[in-house]
Amino acid sequence: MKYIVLLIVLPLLFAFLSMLVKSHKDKLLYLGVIVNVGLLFFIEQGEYIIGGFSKPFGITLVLDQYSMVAVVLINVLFLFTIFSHYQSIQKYSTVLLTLLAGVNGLLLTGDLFNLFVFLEITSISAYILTTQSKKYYDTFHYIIIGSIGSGLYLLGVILLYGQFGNLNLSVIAQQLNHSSNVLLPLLLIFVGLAVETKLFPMNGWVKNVYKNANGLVGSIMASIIASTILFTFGRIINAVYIDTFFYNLIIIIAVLTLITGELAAFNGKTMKEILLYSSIGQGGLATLLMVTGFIFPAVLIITNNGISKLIMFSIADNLSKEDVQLDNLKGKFHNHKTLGIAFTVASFSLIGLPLFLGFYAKVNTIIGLFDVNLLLPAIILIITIVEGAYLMKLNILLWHPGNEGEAVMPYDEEKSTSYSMSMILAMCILSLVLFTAGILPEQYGDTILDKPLLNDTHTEYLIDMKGGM
Amino acid sequence: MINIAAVVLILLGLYSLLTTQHIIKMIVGLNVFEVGLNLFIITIGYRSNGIVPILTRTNNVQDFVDPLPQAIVLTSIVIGFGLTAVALVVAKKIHKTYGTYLINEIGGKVE
Amino acid sequence: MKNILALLLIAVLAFLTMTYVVDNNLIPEYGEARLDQTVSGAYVTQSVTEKNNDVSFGRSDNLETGSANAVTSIVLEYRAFDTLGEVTVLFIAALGVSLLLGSSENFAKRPKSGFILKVGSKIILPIVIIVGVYIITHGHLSPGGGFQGGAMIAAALLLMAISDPQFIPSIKQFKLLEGLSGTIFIILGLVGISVSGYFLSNYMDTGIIGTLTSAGIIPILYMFIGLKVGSELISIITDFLREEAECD
Amino acid sequence: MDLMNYLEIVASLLLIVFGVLIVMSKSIVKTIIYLSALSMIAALAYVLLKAPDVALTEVVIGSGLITFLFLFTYKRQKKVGDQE
Repeated sequence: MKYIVLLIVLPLLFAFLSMLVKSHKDKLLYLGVIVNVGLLFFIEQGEYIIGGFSKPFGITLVLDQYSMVAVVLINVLFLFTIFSHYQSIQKYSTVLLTLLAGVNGLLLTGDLFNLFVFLEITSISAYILTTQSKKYYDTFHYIIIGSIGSGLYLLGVILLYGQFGNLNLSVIAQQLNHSSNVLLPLLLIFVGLAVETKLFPMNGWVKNVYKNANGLVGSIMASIIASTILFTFGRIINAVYIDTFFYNLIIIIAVLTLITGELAAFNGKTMKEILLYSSIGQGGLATLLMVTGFIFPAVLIITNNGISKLIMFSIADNLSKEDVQLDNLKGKFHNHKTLGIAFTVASFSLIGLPLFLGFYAKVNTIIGLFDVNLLLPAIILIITIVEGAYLMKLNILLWHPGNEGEAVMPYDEEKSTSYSMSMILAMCILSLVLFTAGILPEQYGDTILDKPLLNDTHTEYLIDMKGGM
Repeated sequence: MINIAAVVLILLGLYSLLTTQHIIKMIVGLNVFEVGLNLFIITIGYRSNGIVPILTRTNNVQDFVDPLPQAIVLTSIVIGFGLTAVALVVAKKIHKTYGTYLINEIGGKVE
Repeated sequence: MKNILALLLIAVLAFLTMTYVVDNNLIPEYGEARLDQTVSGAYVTQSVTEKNNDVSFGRSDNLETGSANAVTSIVLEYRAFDTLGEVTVLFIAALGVSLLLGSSENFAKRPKSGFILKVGSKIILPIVIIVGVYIITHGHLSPGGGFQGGAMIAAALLLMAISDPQFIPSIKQFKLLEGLSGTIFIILGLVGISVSGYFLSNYMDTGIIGTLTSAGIIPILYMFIGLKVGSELISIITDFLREEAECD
Repeated sequence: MDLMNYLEIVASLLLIVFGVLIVMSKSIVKTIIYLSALSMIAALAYVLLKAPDVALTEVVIGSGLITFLFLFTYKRQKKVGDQE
């Protein structure tokens, strides 16, 4: 299909239409999401121009293999999120439509300023969604940090414009050479995106926002927005030449994010705390891979994390609306066996156990990083053990049969046990995806990624994007 | 000239954002930051012998200042307004919930 | 402690930015921007798709955009997709404001306005609205356009609300108008796909540069942007006026 | 050094002065008014930088509507009357 722009424009059209037919807002949301997923069957790779002006003059949408995977993943995850949490949508359906347009724009656009506009659309939608928890101070914190981030991003973009005279990412990437001094603009762009990527010094907002989020907002923030920003980040980082200082700086920050995130998750006292810190850690890992140029493992990690976090956040919210201490959740899964299995599959895949997608991702990561040096794979292996420890602990706790003599928690004592069929269905399908992708990775790789398992570099991976390193 | 003032405004806005205790003043700081940023963007495209980029009977397109930064700033100002409106409403809600705009007082009440 | 940290951070940023801004050959120095080194060189001569050397007011016809105002031709033609995003941002902001402030029908009791305000606003009001409409319709010829004109009309309404305590804008119609003009904007863009194959392309005759009917689709798009921005701003303002009542 | 250069210097100085005033000021209402003034001067700077479109936008939105939103948000605090 030639008109990739429809992926962005149709959700917007439905959003504007929902102002006219207020009573059918939610139907418009479902329609918009389904139409978008339907469009995915017709998309073809290529570079598409808007308004008839070729780059660098006009705005282009880039659909290469990388953004193809990203768009498919994000739109499908969006569909699953919407259908498994349709009760909590309420009056937020229009915001969700603009969010969908925003994330698609972020993934597709090849223009740096256009990316800023979509970043703002996505983040303002996210701000409004997070107010659903009524913890306004946390939202405010998020707004302030997010605005500083996007402001710094814009400053970086305009400095690049001053230097290169255009705003198109791939054109700027072609003009770069090893002597170009782009440290400050890149640093500003990096800091700007690091807010949403949840990298080390900029992730103070994450804790409060995620902790109070309900299933819908939690899945959207942890799965959809997080993956989108990581994909966007990867595109920019790989398109432009990175000088050694900057490169090492990001690697250090990413490793610090990974370590602090996973250690905090290990010390987490509640379920959502564990999940949110684990999201931070996975974000660090994906950033590390992006910077070192291992796009394919990074895509796998993001995919794995996106699907797993969607399952885990949804189920965590389903178990207890309030974010209670872990001990109160003992043996919960005996009442929801299906959801329990889905959760366990997701957490196994997140750890990287064989039979699941995560294994494939982790193996690719570690084999790839051996080429860089020995320290990074060692860190990742240790972190994987930490990750395994706390996720196993969580699983054992949730499947705990109860001590002898002590009855297993009575069945319908909790009012939070309400869950819908569509949610169970969505969770089962997603965990099945993790499983099949894990046992048939070549199949998965051939059909979706069309790429050999190992040793790919970004230059051959992102079409038309030449970078140094 | 104005570009240096713009950078100073960006820094002042950031400083005000990072140090103040008052939520409204944080949003004011954000606005100062945005004004500085927008001014800076315009100065990137300024030519001291340039003219306003609007064609009339008596001028020539070759003398225009760079119009692209101006288009960018138009977008940026409107986006900044939207952001400010949302931030202010959230501030209002904070005041309604906690009865104060001061961060250190809210910090005690959140826990 | 926090202040010192902030100062340190800002000092670092100041150093980095100032070294970049002052005296280097990375970005053009202040007042030294050069159009021929940027994409704007092609924007002002309107020669992105085909080379076009001569643009003269009132004579050149069938140019790419046909808009005498170069900023307008960028905003609505070369980078029109950004503009769509921009109205969307305002749209979400208005939506978020009304979601957060609830839908109380009570309005704040505004203080009675003085004689001068009352009479003065009655005189100024029509002028402001006419200027707003003028700015919207002449967006391709003179400074201004949909955003500025729409904001001006919204400001006129704000003036009315201040001068007349009884005045309550009906927000429902503005919401409808907002959705309608957004929908029309997108449909106008989608028509471009069927006519010329590109979203938001200028598929109408661009006419002779400098005349009111020039620039093809641009004045039409700007009209709907004006309506949309105006109604969005009005709904934000009304929401702010309304919430006042809740806390009394 | 012609008139425009002097105007540019004056505008730059005024921008910095109002920026400092905003940071230093203790009263919130004053801060908001200074912000409005800062926007006004920024609009002047836009005119000097040959950007009338932006100046118009800044006057209407930055100096007009944003000030209104700020004042209407802040006015509530005075009504509740338990601050500072």
